[in-house]
Amino acid sequence: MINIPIILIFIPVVTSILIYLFKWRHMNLIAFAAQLVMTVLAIHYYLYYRGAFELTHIVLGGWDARIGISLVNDELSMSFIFLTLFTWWMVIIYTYAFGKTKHTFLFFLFFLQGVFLGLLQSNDLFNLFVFFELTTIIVTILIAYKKVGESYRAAIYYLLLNTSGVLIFLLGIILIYFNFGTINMVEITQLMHTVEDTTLLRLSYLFMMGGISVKAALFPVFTWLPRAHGVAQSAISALLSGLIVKGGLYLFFRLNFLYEGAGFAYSDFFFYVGALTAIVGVMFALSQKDMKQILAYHTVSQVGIIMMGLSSVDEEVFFGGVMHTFNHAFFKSLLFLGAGMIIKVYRTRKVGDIRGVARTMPLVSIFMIVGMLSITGAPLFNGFISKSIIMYGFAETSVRYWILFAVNIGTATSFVKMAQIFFGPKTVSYPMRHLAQNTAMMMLALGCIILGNFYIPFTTGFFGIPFDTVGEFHIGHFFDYAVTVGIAYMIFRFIVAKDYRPIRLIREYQVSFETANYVFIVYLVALTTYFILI
Amino acid sequence: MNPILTFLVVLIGFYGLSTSTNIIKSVFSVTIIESGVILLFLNLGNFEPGSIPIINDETVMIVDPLPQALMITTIVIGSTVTAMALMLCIKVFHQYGTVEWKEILRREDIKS
Amino acid sequence: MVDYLTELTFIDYTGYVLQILLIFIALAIVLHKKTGTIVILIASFSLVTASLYVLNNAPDVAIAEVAIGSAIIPLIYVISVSRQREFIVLDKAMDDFIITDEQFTGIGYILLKRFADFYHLELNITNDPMLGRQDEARDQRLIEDTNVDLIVTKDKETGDYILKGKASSLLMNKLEQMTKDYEHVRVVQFKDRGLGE
Amino acid sequence: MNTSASSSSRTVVSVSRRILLVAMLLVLFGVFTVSMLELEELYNDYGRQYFFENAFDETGSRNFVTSILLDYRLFDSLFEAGILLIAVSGVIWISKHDVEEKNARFMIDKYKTPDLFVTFSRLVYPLMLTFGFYIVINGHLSPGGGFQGGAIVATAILILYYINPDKETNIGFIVTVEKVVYLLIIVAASVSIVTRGTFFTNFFPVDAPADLKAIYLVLLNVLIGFKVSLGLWTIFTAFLKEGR
Repeated sequence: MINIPIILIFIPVVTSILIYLFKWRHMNLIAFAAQLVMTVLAIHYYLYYRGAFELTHIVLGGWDARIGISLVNDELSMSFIFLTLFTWWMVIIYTYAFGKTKHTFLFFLFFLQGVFLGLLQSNDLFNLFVFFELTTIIVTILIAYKKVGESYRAAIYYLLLNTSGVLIFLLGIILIYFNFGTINMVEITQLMHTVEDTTLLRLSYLFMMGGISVKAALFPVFTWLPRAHGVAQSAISALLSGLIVKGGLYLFFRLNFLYEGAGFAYSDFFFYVGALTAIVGVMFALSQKDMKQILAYHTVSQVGIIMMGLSSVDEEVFFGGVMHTFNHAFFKSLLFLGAGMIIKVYRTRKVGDIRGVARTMPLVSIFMIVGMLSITGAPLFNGFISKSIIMYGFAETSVRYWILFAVNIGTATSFVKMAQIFFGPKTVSYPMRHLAQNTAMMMLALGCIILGNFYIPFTTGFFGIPFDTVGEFHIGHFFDYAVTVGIAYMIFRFIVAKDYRPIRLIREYQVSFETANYVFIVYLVALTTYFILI
Repeated sequence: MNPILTFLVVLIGFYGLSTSTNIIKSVFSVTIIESGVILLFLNLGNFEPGSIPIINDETVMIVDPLPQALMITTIVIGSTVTAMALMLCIKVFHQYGTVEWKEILRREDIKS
Repeated sequence: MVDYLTELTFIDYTGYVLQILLIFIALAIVLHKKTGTIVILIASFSLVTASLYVLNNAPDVAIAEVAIGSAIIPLIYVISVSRQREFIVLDKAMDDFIITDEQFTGIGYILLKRFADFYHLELNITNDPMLGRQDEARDQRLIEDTNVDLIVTKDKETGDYILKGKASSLLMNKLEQMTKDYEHVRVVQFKDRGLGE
Repeated sequence: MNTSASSSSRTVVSVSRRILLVAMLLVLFGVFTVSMLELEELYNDYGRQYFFENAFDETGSRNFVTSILLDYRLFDSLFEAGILLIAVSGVIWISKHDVEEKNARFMIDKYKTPDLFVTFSRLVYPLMLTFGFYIVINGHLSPGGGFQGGAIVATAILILYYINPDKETNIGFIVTVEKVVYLLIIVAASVSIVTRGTFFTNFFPVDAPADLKAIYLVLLNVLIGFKVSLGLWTIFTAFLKEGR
């Protein structure tokens, strides 16, 4: 019973190796069986320990907690575990036909699941580093899986930039270790307030935050994300955008819990970083023409919105940010999977060349519309709930409110642009034989709608806050949404569609690798200036 | 064996990373950063006097063994990262005919 | 200050000297332009770090560094650097275009040699008797999937020699400019296979 | 005229960029130096004291690095071996292609290793293998262990390629063995759930004599050494055969 977290980590690892060793035709059924077992175990564990999560601190090997490696779970990590399991369900259902023959693909995919589950539960800083680096390497392989020139380039860019980020994270661990004599996070949290002179702690904090920012694709160092997510297969893009990026955000708040006692965590600095991320992401998304690039840049902007929530001291806003990570996982996976289907049928990725999707692929277009309504924050869909929670937390007239409002309008504009693909006559034929893909997308679409309407059991179960004031059915919300879409349409019609020179310049602007690293150092110095010198 | 001097090595690695125009030099720089971080950890583990962490009957005090164990892990991780990066680098060369970051960007722009 | 200096042991001095050496090697690696030299430097960098690990009372880490960092990693570097100077040509024409009288004296060889010397590449010519078929689709797959940079074939009707390569490669562009003056040589560039979904 | 002006302005930009970069790195350096001065007061050696007092009694290894790698933090080591496993499969996946070119001959590869070098390698090769095995097996008594010894054994195998460049290696078989060995490592590490009720530690009880515990340490070191040497062997074989 107490060892379920370890079993959860090792089931996918062992399964993946078995899949690799025995290349039978129906080997992917084992993947489904393993996934089922894991889901059952996770639910069992959650029900058993609900309300008593202080019991879940297990030290492997039974050693002194300050010496051995330990795993720990709380409501937040459990909720992320369920999200992980769900996302992997969707991906393996979506790639059912593909996975039948591609055993290497399933091997990497399943190993990644074990590693990610470990990342969520680990309570040891160095262990986090190992899992971090392992995710980086597996994701690199998955990005380069198609073995086309662009995918190689995106993969090496991703690998090197993230490795330098992770090494900076390791520097932070070093300083922490010599400060406390341990790297167990629970122990450090208790010891944190005893430190009087905090310069060294601040230094370790900023090193860790710098490393995590690369992983989480925050403003100046997000440049790896659009390429990597645009180039990968759609199922992989869905996984990366929906979940793996959230690994960095998850660690962001885990580490802020860690440093809470020292008194400088949850800083306004990260609110502004988040705001910049959101605005820049939307600007780039507006200028793009490639469908998957648009979606990838929206991941950047949504990460910014999540960050605006997570950096808040206010509990409601914070949990709004956490909830937005969930909702984003649902609708962004849905959009990427749908985009993959459309691109496969139309054989082009340019939004301008795709027309008549509603006639050609009615089912897929319904799912895509659900995803678009969610991401733009339409009432009754899940994006609306979390965005409203974050928005209500900010005072109605403050700058923060208007930043979020502007980002929302930008998002809406970009999806008005993308909605063009539905109109027009039927141009290509489409055989209706994609049961597995449609099932996965239908589950995600249902998830969007269910989380948008009946979210209260979910929020009370995991966060302990019902948020029942937000979702009250109110005609004003529809009015607000209509106004947003109206403004968005005007912007699209009169600015974006004209494709002015600045927009073209933004689209053609490419950040080369050395500039990305340069910017990373600028970011580190900015962090230093904020946290130490001032 | 001064941690401050070692940190300089890390910074030199970052200088290389943000000025190198070619993929293979970026990989070199990552290797330098990694070695610097490892050496820094060991420097700090050796901060207070002690002997090597292999005891016999006369051992009075040892240096901290934990950093050493962690750094062996880091060396293995770093070598795998290098291997992956170099393999990708060979592939990129045969695709684009060059390993300069900027040239590769330009080739992609022409293509699209 | 003087007291501090006299307190230092021999090992401490060695450590400082090695550290300063390490900084210089690192600077040399970062500032140097030639990758071939850097590989040698990185091996010595790794050896110096290994000796510093020993001085830091960490023999285990030093063994790991010597075995991995200064034997296997430099070897991989050497291989990948040498692969980056290589221009792989698959000769399918199999006539005197490249090889005349068992020697590299054909006109095509001279052209390619000039090209390779100009870009500091090393020419690596291979041929395969089993691949006599002149199949366009197969050539494209070869170019896409393998590391072959150039395939030389012969057009049976006109007698032209066709050089086939990747459109995305910078070298193919240069080669095309270079072969403009030759009459019986054409360059064909295959477009990349698209990214797909 | 115009072009020279623009190129000179570009050099000015790039030089000022570098100066700014150096300045920023110096800021980081200064901050680090200042905060390092604090470390002397803060330095906490709880871990060091703990290991010195308990590590030999608890794990039976005289080499504390081994006792940490194979006992206290075995979970890390498992994933450290896992990262190698992934890298091996990844490198092979990236380098392999479906097109069969078995008869292709490369003119440039037909060089010959100097005879002196071959003779020398023949002498060194068994010595290195022995040294590698020694390091693996004595990992709990002297410096070394599975990872280091495995790497040395892999280097010894690498010398074989110099002796005989045309040596054929069946990569698929090696990778399969490697995966099986990794499974064995996981199994050996988790036997302790039966004997001691907790995952990833020695399967002999804590109060067992050190010689008995050494069986577990040697077993795990040998398995890890085997796995690491196979993994590194595959990686450089993939590099040597890349595109061939």
